[in-house]
Amino acid sequence: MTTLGTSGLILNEKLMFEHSDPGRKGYSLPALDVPEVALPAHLVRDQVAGFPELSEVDVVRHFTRLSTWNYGVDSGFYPLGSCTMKYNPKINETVARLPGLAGSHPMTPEHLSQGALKLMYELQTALAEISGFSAVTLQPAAGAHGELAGMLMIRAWHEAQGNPRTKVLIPDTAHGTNPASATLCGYAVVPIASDGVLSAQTVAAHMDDEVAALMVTNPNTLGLFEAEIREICDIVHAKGGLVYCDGANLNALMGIARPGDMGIDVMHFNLHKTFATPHGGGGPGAGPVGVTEILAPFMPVPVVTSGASGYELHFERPQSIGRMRSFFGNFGVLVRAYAYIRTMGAAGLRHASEMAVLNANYVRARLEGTFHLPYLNRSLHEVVFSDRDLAGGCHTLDLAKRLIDYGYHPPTIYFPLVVKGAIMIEPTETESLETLDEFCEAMLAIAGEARDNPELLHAAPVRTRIRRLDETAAARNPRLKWGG
Amino acid sequence: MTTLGTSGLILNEKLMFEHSDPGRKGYSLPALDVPEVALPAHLVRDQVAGFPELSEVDVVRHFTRLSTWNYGVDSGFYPLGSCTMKYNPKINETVARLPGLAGSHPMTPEHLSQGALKLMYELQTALAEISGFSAVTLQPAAGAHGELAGMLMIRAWHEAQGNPRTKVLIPDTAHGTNPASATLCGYAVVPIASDGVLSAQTVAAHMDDEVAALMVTNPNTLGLFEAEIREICDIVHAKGGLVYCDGANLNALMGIARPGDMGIDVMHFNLHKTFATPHGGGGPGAGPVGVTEILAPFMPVPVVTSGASGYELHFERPQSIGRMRSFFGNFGVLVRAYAYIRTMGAAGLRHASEMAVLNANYVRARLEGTFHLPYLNRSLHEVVFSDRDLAGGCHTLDLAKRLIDYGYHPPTIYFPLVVKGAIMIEPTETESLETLDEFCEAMLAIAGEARDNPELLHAAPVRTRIRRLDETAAARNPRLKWGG
Amino acid sequence: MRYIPHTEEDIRQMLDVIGVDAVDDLFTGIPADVRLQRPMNLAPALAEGDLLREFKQLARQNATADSHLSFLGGGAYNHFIPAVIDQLVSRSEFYTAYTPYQPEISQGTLQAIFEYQTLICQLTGMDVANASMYDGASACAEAVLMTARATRRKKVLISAALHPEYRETVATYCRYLDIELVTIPFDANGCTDLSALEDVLDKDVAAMISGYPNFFGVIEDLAAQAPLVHRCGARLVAAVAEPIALGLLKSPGELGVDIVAGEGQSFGIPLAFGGPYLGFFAARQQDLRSMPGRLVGATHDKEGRRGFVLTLSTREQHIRREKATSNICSNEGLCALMATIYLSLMGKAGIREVAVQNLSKAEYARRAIAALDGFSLPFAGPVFNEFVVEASESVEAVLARLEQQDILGGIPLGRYFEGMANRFLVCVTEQNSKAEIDVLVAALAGGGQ
Amino acid sequence: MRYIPHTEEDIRQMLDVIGVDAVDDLFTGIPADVRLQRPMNLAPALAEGDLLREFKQLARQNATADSHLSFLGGGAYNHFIPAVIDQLVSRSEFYTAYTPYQPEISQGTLQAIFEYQTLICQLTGMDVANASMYDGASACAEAVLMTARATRRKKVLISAALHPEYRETVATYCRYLDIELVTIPFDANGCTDLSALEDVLDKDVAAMISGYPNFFGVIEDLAAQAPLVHRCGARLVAAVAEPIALGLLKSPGELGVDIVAGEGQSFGIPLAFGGPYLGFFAARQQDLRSMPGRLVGATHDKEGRRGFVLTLSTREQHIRREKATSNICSNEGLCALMATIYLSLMGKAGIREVAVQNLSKAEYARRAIAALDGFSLPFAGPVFNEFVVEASESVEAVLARLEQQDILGGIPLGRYFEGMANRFLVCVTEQNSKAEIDVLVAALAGGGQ
Ligand SMILES: Cc1ncc(COP(=O)(O)O)c(C=O)c1O
Ligand SMILES: Cc1ncc(COP(=O)(O)O)c(C=O)c1O
Repeated sequence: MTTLGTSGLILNEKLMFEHSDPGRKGYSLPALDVPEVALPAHLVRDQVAGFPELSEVDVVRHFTRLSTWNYGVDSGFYPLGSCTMKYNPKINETVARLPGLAGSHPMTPEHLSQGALKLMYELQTALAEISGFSAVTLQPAAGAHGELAGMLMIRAWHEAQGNPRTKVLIPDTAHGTNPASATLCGYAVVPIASDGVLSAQTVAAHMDDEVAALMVTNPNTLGLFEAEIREICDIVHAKGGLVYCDGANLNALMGIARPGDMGIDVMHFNLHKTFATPHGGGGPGAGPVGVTEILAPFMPVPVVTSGASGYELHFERPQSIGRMRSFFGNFGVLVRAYAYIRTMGAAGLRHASEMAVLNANYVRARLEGTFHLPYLNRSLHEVVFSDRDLAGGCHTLDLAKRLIDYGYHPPTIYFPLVVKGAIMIEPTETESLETLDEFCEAMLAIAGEARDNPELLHAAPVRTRIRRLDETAAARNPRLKWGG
Repeated sequence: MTTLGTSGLILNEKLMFEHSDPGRKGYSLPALDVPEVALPAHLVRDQVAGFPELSEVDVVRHFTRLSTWNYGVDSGFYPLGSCTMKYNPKINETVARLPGLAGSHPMTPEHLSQGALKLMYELQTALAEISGFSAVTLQPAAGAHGELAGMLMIRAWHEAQGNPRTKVLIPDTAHGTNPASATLCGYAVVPIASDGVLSAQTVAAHMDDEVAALMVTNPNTLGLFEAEIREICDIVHAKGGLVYCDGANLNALMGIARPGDMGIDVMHFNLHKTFATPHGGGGPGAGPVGVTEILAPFMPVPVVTSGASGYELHFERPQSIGRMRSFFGNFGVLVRAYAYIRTMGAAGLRHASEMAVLNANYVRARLEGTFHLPYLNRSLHEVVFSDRDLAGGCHTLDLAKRLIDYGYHPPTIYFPLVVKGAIMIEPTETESLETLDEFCEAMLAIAGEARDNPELLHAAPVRTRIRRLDETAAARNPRLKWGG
Repeated sequence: MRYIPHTEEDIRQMLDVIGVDAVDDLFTGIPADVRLQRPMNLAPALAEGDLLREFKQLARQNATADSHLSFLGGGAYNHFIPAVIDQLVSRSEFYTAYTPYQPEISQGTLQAIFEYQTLICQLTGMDVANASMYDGASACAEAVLMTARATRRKKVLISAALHPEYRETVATYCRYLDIELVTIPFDANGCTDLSALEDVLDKDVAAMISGYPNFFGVIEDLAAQAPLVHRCGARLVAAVAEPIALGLLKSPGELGVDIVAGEGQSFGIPLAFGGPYLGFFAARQQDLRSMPGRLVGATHDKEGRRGFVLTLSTREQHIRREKATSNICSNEGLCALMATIYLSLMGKAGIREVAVQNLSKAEYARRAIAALDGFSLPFAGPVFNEFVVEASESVEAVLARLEQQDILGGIPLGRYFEGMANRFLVCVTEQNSKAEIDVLVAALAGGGQ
Repeated sequence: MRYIPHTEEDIRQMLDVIGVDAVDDLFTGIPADVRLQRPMNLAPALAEGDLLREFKQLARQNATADSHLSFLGGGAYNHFIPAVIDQLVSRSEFYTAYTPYQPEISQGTLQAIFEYQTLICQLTGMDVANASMYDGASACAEAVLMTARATRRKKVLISAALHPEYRETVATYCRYLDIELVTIPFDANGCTDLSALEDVLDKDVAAMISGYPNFFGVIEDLAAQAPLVHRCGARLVAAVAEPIALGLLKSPGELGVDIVAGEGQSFGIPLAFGGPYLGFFAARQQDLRSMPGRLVGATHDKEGRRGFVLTLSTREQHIRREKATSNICSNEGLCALMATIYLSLMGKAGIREVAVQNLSKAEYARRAIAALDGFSLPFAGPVFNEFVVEASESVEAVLARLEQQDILGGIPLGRYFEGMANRFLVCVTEQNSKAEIDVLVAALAGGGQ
């Protein structure tokens, strides 16, 4: 069998600064058509020391070559768990670049921005319907930003009730952003143990009237549905708390179940996950937040509303937590997500969730006999194995690096923390049976290599331009800039 | 020294047909909003047998992976002689895609196509000024198509004089398209020997009143200026012949000398060479033709003119050779070339030619001591070495393949035919001194390898995904389609 | 200049290595009397931003399907172009490379061409297809030349219903090659007149060239033409200007056609005021070695891995020079890639569905227009997505009225055919909604009253 | 559905392997009482062509610099974006990848971030820069939190001339963290009032936050602020909403600033109705371990080849959870790449030249407007490419009049500052030609008469 990964010609490339040649230019500006002005000398710097001097050709080749050292969803299978690396539709890139959308200044008067405002309004409405919440703000720039906005709203609500409370409960399966966001709202984090899924009993045991909120992820980071969610929400509510849901895993649920219908009070969406916007090598994303009616007054300003004279930005919201950022959100990302929703429709989104869950369960079924599966509940959109049964002294990291040689982006590794040596696989619905089969065969082959020839894993990757990098050296002696 | 070329992770990819899965779809169409109609059964085929069934994801990955097996100008140095592989400016790609240009239907009435017609008119005018001809047609789709158009005009002119004549003189340095084009006009080709450059004497010796034309290339394919061109033209004209110039090498001359001023009667431009339009993996190009006044009446129809009511397409030209193709030319290519000319201006184009010639002479100077240089005249935009001095039983082909391992696209090889084992290097002006130095060092290193370890050349390339291909087998047993 | 990397210092250093004092010294080989003694007279150089503004200005002066309802066809078709295509052909490894002379670093282009050749064969029902020609018209001309070569005959019959620009292009190519072109008239169906064809056919005929569909949108009866043509040992050439039709119509191969030359613009290539487009060219095995253009074949490397190369190049100009099967060198590579991507997206079901939509929408429009006072359908033959309309007044007046309502209503036929001053060609594709067609019909009706 | 490859047969086969009968059986873990019992109520799915038409329709309803002359700034700037940027960031290896967790197949992203960090340090005069924050406002808020962490103090001073949306964002972030925010007024120059600053500064102050240039376009005297701030052991934070200014103005580092937080939109990132933009964040070595966000560092592989990795991640949420220096995870990677490409194109000379053009054009406009009856300049301080204009009538009337002539004349300040109902902020960049500025001035004059 030929593997997907092989080796071929790749070009080396220096740092841009190492190419620089004094006097070379990569830009053009029209001649200045007004008198040139000078500022008082004490305000003026020298030319920017160290700045590169390159031609356009240099720049194009530089970044073209750099790009070939990367691996994206368009390169191949990218089962990075929790990140929903689904295919990013190309038409969405096209519409986001329409001059009337990409060229619209955020300070343009509202009556001259009706297209942009309408798009935002329609997207809010669609997200509310998908999630079962009453209101949605599009302002947060990413999931963690949405968490912060949501938790601030929870705190503001408690403040409005007269007692902000002091604690937030967070299960041990949670993503690191959850506790970090709670802290930013001045809350103490109380980690609670789950056994794969959270039991209502455990929540009840931790719940008291100092608990402002429970932060859950549903389905959780093990890919399991929090089956007691309704009961859990009731318990929290009964003690005057609210329930925050990390919506990173909404890709399992579209059209199937709505967090807003489960008793959850606030949830952020990751548009760059569930709604197919590109991950950009680490963003930009967008993290809209849906809330129940009681929390709507606390949403960040401005809010996009629809009125008699068209769509408007509404600023006068006295209970609002305020602004999370400048302007209105990562509009360019919102455009893509809206395009995705309009392309898929209700049935298409549901089908996407179904196929995402089918794919994860298929991978699980094919690998379960070989890789250790710590939690046996029915998986939804992702499945988490451990490296317990990997032979030859090989660990998850070795498996991951060996997968690179086979031509795959590795799964998320060592998360969630509750699984030792976690291997978190989220195939998403855009992968075909053919791709999954080839990937599973690679996984099985690697398990065999670990047994028969573990050095192949320890030495991996060997097909890449560079081999395993010394991360310890990087942290011990940080070199964070050129010449620095 | 680390070389530019190295090896890294590359992904394999099957033929699209081998991925196909019955029922899978990669398209979307709106629901049919009119009654569906059926044709009589005898007119209707079955579904297209063998056609692929792929998702959009499959298609995107397929062609993304295929692209990574290629090498373009944006990847690195591409000194393919005679092809002028200069940098293709990115803004030209942008303007060619403006909806008003890319979406314009060629049958749109002229008064509603004024932007397109104006662009063509201005481009004709600029090309005429650059080349020194009176009139320019933009219709031909490539250089060879321009040759055919030009030679047809020559023949039509002779016919109009009452005698078409029978022969065309073509020097041995000429590109294969020259004789092929002459043949298509019903002429017998008379190859004439040159000694690097064509001597007036030789031309005179061959010139008689059966000779319809001489086809020269200036600078010729050795990168040498035909210094006796004026005298040669006089000789041809004196005997009632005309002179065709293959303008593939115009990149040496912009702003420096104009073929129209040398006595040449017709010349084609290669916009995809001199005017920086992308080569597209083998086209599309564009091959406009410039002619002197006497030949203007013979240009293909339609001709773009500027009149009182705006720009017009002029069809009524009784002496015209007719149409070379449908519509008006490779307009999208013309847009890019015009953008290039407008960006460069007169001084910029001249500077381009100067730097192109400087670059070729620099490469020559650095390699001359090591590689055999068959013609010692001053080079213009390209330089042709031979493999005579390559040691270890290595030939030009081996050198070319070894350059691939070093990370370069090889030069043109085995052309022009007058140089045995020709190595034809055309750096173009968009390459930096740094790039040329690295390339020359690679060439010198390979010459050393040929001496010390020739197997490295014979085995090359070794860094590519696949190794040297069996071309003989391909030709002996042609497999020209999948399953076929 | 951002495209030219040389600094003053670089130039100095390079001149030193070369051993001359000044750049001008490099041009001493050019005699002074042929040198240009003045700066070229060209418009001043524009910065990138100004260039963009200027081109936007030019672009605004063209009507398109964004500004107008368009019913223009006639060899260039307004089909939907999936966004995927442009994003993939914009990968610089594709569009900044040239002809795949060095197969080891051109496998992307080569495999794509191999796939393209396969798709064209599947679609046309032919055995072999080349890597592309300039456009449909020139491909058709090359087909004519090939039939003359292959049969060693010098007479070629051309249907009068073939796209007139194809006919003119064929005439240009044949002009000095002593090939006689004979026009076969069309009948009341708008189809090539079979009895006229039969009358002219003899043992001197190299080929018969028919549009499929023809310029009037009519589906020619190739099945009837083929035996007549073959009886005389001639080749039947189908010229396909609208290949979307091949998703639905019997393939030329099934009907006995020998050579298919066509225009691939419909397959995801922008209208772009007429080019660059894509000439496709396919034939039977018998004509393989007479074919013009490049061919890609499968082979293997030293280690047995499959790979692709340019092959059978002894047919080509760079080897055979004056004896080559064609003078073509650069072809329409990137457009062939666009078509390959388009067809891979559409696939088996999509090419059929889009064809059915074109057929159905054109038929809807045709019936509605036929029902209008003052308009009639001169031809009775079955059509695909275009049809001829006859007006009771001058076509110019009709079309001018439509323009007032931002409708590009069709192509006047008077410029191509005598006696057709009152006729125009209407094209309807999947891009025209029912609502748009209704607007066209209402506009025609409104003026007719 | 073209994004989902599953055929019925595939699904069947997969269910068999899983061992369930139907897709629905995979959802048995979701209790029936939380399942949605109806189809979602969303607009019907659109085919690609219809989607494009719909979005073009939306796009047409927005005014842009293509349809209007625009003099809008205020934290988002209409600078020229070289075509190269979009074509390079459209390479799918960049935009369809995620955070470079696996360095061996993410070296493209990692090296680019390393270069970005370097460029930001060079531009700001700082020691370290992170891989990006969400935008200028949130970067500024993170800077405030960092100073509180680093100094263990709880009072932060904010210039009243800071961009009001930055101020509001800082307030949101500090809301429940017991950090006291004190506003420092501005003076007649439109600059932070130094004596007011001096009055408030004490040993409880963690930081002073100033715009550079500030919201009024005025170039703050950071050199004067720094010693005052440092005397109390506090940090001086410069918030840079228009970083093109740093091509010309003394770098914050030279002026004694400790932290620079800013908005990188000016560096080749589309206006896009306010996002996605680019928060940049740079600091002195002393604060390295308190920094929020990702950092890329250089290292080497087993064979000594240079490579890059995410480093010092013990500051981050995924390791430190509730003790992290920030909750940020996804940042604005692709926007940082755009800025990196922009700055590499502009380079040393270009960043200076574009800054000088902005300065000069704004000054030309400022003088011309100041000379008009009915308009005056309320602030005397030196400005970069924005300035405040005071009208003798209501700003709404002035701007509405300009809109009639397709001019977006500026941002009314009344909504941000009490007593500024008659003032507006005008921005002029290299994109505004002299002719355009003259049109603006004439339009203002015309209405004033
Ligand atoms: C479960 C979970 N929650 C939250 C986040 C944070 O989202 P973002 O990176 O968009 O801030 C992630 C991101 O990977 C996640 O996987
Ligand atoms: C010297 C010369 N003449 C003619 C041609 C033919 O030009 P085209 O490929 O554009 O038809 C070429 C192409 O490489 C050439 O190098």
